[in-house]
Amino acid sequence: MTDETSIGVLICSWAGGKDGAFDLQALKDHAARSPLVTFVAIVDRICSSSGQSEAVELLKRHKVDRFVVAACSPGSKEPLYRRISSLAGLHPLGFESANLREQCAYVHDSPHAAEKAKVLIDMAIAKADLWVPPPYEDELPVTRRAAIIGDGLAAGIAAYELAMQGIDVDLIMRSEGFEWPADYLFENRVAQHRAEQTMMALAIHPRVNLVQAAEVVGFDGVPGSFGLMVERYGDILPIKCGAVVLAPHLEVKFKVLRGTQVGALLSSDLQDGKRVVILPGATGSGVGCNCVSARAVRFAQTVKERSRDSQVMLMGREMRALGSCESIYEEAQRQGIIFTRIEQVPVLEGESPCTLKVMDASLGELAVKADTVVMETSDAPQLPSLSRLFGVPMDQKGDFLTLETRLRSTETMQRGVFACRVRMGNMMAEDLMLEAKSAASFAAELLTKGTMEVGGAVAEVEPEKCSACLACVRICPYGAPVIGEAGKAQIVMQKCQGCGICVGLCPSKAIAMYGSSDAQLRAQASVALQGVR
Amino acid sequence: MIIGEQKPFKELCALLDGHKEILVAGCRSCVAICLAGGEKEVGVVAESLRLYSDLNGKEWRVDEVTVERQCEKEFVLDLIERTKGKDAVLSLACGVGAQSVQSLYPGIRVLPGLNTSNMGAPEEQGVFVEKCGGCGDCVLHLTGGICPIVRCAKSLLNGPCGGSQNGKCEISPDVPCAWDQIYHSLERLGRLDLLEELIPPKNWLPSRSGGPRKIVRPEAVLTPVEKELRGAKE
Amino acid sequence: MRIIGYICDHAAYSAADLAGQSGLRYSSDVVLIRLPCAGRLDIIQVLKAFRDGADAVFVAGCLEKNCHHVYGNIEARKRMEQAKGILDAIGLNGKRLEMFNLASNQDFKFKEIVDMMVKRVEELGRNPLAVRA
Amino acid sequence: MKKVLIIGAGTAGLSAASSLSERGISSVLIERSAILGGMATEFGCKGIRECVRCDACLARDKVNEVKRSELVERIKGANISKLSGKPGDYRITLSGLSLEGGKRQVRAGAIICAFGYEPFDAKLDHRLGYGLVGDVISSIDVERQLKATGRIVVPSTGNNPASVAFIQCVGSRDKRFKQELCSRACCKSAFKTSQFLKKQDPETMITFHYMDWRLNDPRENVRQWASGQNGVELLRSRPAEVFSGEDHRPTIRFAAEGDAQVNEKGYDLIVLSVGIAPSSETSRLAQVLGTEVDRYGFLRTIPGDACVSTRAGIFLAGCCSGPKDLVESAKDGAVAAHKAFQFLEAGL
Repeated sequence: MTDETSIGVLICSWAGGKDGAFDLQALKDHAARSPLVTFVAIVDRICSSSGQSEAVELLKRHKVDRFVVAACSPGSKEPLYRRISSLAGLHPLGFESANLREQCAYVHDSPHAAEKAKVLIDMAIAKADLWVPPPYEDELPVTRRAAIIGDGLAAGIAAYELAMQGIDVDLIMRSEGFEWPADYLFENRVAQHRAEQTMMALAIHPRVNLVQAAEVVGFDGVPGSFGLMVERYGDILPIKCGAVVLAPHLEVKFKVLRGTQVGALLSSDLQDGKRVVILPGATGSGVGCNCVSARAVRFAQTVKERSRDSQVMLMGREMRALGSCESIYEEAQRQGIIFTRIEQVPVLEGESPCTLKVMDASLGELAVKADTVVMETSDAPQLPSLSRLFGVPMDQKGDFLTLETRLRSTETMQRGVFACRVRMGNMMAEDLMLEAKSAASFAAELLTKGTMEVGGAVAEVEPEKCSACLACVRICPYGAPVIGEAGKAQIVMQKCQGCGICVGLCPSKAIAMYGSSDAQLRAQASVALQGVR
Repeated sequence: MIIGEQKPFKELCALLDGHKEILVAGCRSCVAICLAGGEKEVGVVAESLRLYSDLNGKEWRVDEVTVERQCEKEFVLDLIERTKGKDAVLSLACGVGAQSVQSLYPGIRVLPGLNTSNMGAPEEQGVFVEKCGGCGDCVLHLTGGICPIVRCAKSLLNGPCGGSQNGKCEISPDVPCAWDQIYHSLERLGRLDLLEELIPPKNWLPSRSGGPRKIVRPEAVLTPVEKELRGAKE
Repeated sequence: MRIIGYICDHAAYSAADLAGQSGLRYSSDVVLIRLPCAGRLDIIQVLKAFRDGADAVFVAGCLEKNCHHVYGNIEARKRMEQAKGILDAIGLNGKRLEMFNLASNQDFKFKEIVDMMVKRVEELGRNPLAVRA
Repeated sequence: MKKVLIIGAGTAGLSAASSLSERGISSVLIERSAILGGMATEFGCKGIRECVRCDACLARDKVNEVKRSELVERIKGANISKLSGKPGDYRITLSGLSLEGGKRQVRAGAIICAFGYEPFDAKLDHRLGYGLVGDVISSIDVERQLKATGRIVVPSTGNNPASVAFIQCVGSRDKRFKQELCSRACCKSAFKTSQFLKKQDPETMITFHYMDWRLNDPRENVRQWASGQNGVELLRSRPAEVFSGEDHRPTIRFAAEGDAQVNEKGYDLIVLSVGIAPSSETSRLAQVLGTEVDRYGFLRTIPGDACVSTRAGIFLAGCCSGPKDLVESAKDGAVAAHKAFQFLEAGL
């Protein structure tokens, strides 16, 4: 025991479950025998409001500087314990919990549960004794401004959503103007109209600052207050923001392999090239297999509608039309668009008109005559450079890798940086818009709150022990450790998410962790194993 | 940096047989970086030894320490308290470190915990590759910055042998042919002409064949007068 | 018998909580220690637990590719593989240490893990250091 | 009135609640059943050591997240019976046995509907033998088995199946049952379930009777996976009938693509991948809330304005507005929360 520490122990009256798996009084007497403990009390239902005030009152009265709460799982009750700690004037993280319900009363039979409860409470006391107050900022101010990077619809929608929530937005585009939604293929035509209106409203929205013909060349700062360097006509423009949304433009193109240009294909007086074949992109479309996408169907429909006597054929292995896109597929069939299921990439012979040698799934080998052959391609050219600059890795198919494990699929490993994945669902404009809204929504959560929680269970380098071996820099999923000016590693607290991977790895044992220090983990195991050897 | 790797645990136990008071000594420099002898490895080895001793009734008392650089006298001298009463030091530093401990504590047996392997660099986290042979007669200026002495299995100085296949060395498909790399490096530099410069038979005298190597930098060495003025340190 | 289970704060802790809420029963010889992520653990802690007489140690993290901290669980597995090798070399069976991956909704699997470790200790016998005492 | 009422504590509703609470907005989460988590609480993890991204566990993670929040009031065993007031200040009457006196009034500025879906009742398609032929089970039954035991077995024997057939699009893309849409989640679920089966026992033979592969995540590829496995067969076919064969095993009668023959083949286990059907509550709730139902029987969203209903101040998340998988539902929940927040803050 260090001289200054004084520990209070609060046992919830319901800690033993409703049936009371163990005698709380006996547990109290046991805890009170510990020389580390200043007081022990049984609190009537600590999660009730009267229980909370009683707990606060007890902690204040006994002037302890930390406490152990023996109750139900901290998994759901931790915020409550934090509040009790704060209200008692202690460090908000100045407690340890003993999970006496889920890890004891509910899972062990009575006599065993009573013994186990003592062990759990002793472990928590031992851990609390070694607790070191961590650096912690509950409400670190966040720059209430967002930077959206990208040219297309996704960037526009994300900017609009944030602006409408009263957040100032810098929309940083490479191009001189928008890529208008007309370039996109929508599932629903009303939706297209609305998107066009949104993009027009965006251009004159007072909260939106358009930075056109600009390229982001630098990214620094820490989560909460980022700095962007934007190059524009040879000048460098600094931009400050609290959140970044990466929304690169997804270019969808129908590349002409044979015959008429796409523009002519979409004009109403298509003279030649009336037999049109649309092929799925073998690569670059992002589709795992050679699927006919809903986008290609929409394109086929446009061709068919402009020139009714044309013969439009879509070739592919599967017809990929998720959810409500099914209706587009049906509509296209009604319009007389032909779908051919092919097993392999067709062989093109001759110029326009040409012959496609295909292997039809049911009919076997076929030769299809066509005047025009186009192939669907899609590409997000800005994505790789954004990935490098912002440290948001890419997956194998060239999309952003996000934190899917947390059901917040547009959050990235970089706190405060949100990314729209360009190839989701049907990959129609609507999917892109939903992705953009989701990213905007998470950015808005951070910026509306205006503050972020920093510190707590974070890692910290002891510089005199550090060998600057770079192990932590290389392993951290969040890019938190850097080699500082002194040539030693240091951990950017705003980026640290407290996983402790670097702590377990550091070959020089130079990284310590608040809340789960080596000494604390050791003490817990020692208490658990007391008397075993 | 110097690359080393730990001896198998069984060998460590055999080395320590017959000793009682043991100090496991690590180094925060090269061997920490190559994950062989830093404070964490010292902890792992020391704890493993204690566990082994407890299980086998060896009654070893194992202490542990890690110094900044075991090859430097000043740092090693800091161990004076920690070595008191010890009958063995298990050095997890490179051979240089182990020797400097032995020279400063001549009464204690210093046992090598590592096999010192080579001079190299981390290729990625956890992978260390030999890069320099320490031949004492460097030709990197002629070979596009790639050492033919260690990176060519035969240490050839004037082009590849017949075993170079598709850029790989015949000893293993995982080993790139150094001369293939040299060619491409010079190509990138626009200095393929350097390949025409014949590297004469190498003078191996500065290498190991001339006995232990010693490099003296007169401008850095303290003169006898300076030494006298600083007073005797040892 | 005493078994230490180091469990990550995400899938494993959540599965353990769910096991409690579902009323699954397991041996009270198992004591759980909460880690922020399985990747926090290092070998020294495990070795020290065995030296204190633990009969078995297990580590439970999220499923691979579903780690809350991206790949902390994979780091943990690598370290535990190394530790198993050390235990074998020492003469304390490496099977006394095991790494598991589970999902937060797998309460039954959590119980299975615990039961399996208990059974393993029954098969291997107790830690010789514990018995000697 | 800066409070949001959320109907349904499934993935979408929980996600909306947690997103609102991050913004400091309090919400009342109404759940008809006794537990939080919705349908996904019945889904089992399909990974062994490695995650296959079936996302079943994520609903539980969301439950934990919401339980931690002090801004979310959770009311279980209750439903909406009446709505009055106006956008920005709705008054909602809740009824349910768990409530004192069986009733309760709640005021909320906005409402998020997230009451989910119902799995298509496979009994309706008599020819597929659900409930009539032994060892024919639905994908939901498989999920429940997995959740409870961590295994998939043949119900009649309790053993690992040596052969399994998946029949896809049961109650999806099918006008006969007014289920015209693609259900979006069943290709994914069948693919992940088969990955589990192959890990459970690499000898298991798997056959898919499918129409088109439609995985939500375009990065995934069933064909590639199948070609790397032994005994995985992809048959483009819509089976005509499932009956009990002479060996008492469930047997499928089908014609496959490129093959004019009618075939019959028996399996140890047949899994019907059932689609996402509108909740039976949809029309009642639409009436109570004054929102519209679309021609597929789901609540109507404004085109191009995801999560926005036809009535001001009422937002939609998850499968109540159309088929979605778990990740999409969660995304929807966050967007609905965002929209509700905009509405409350700026009156949009």
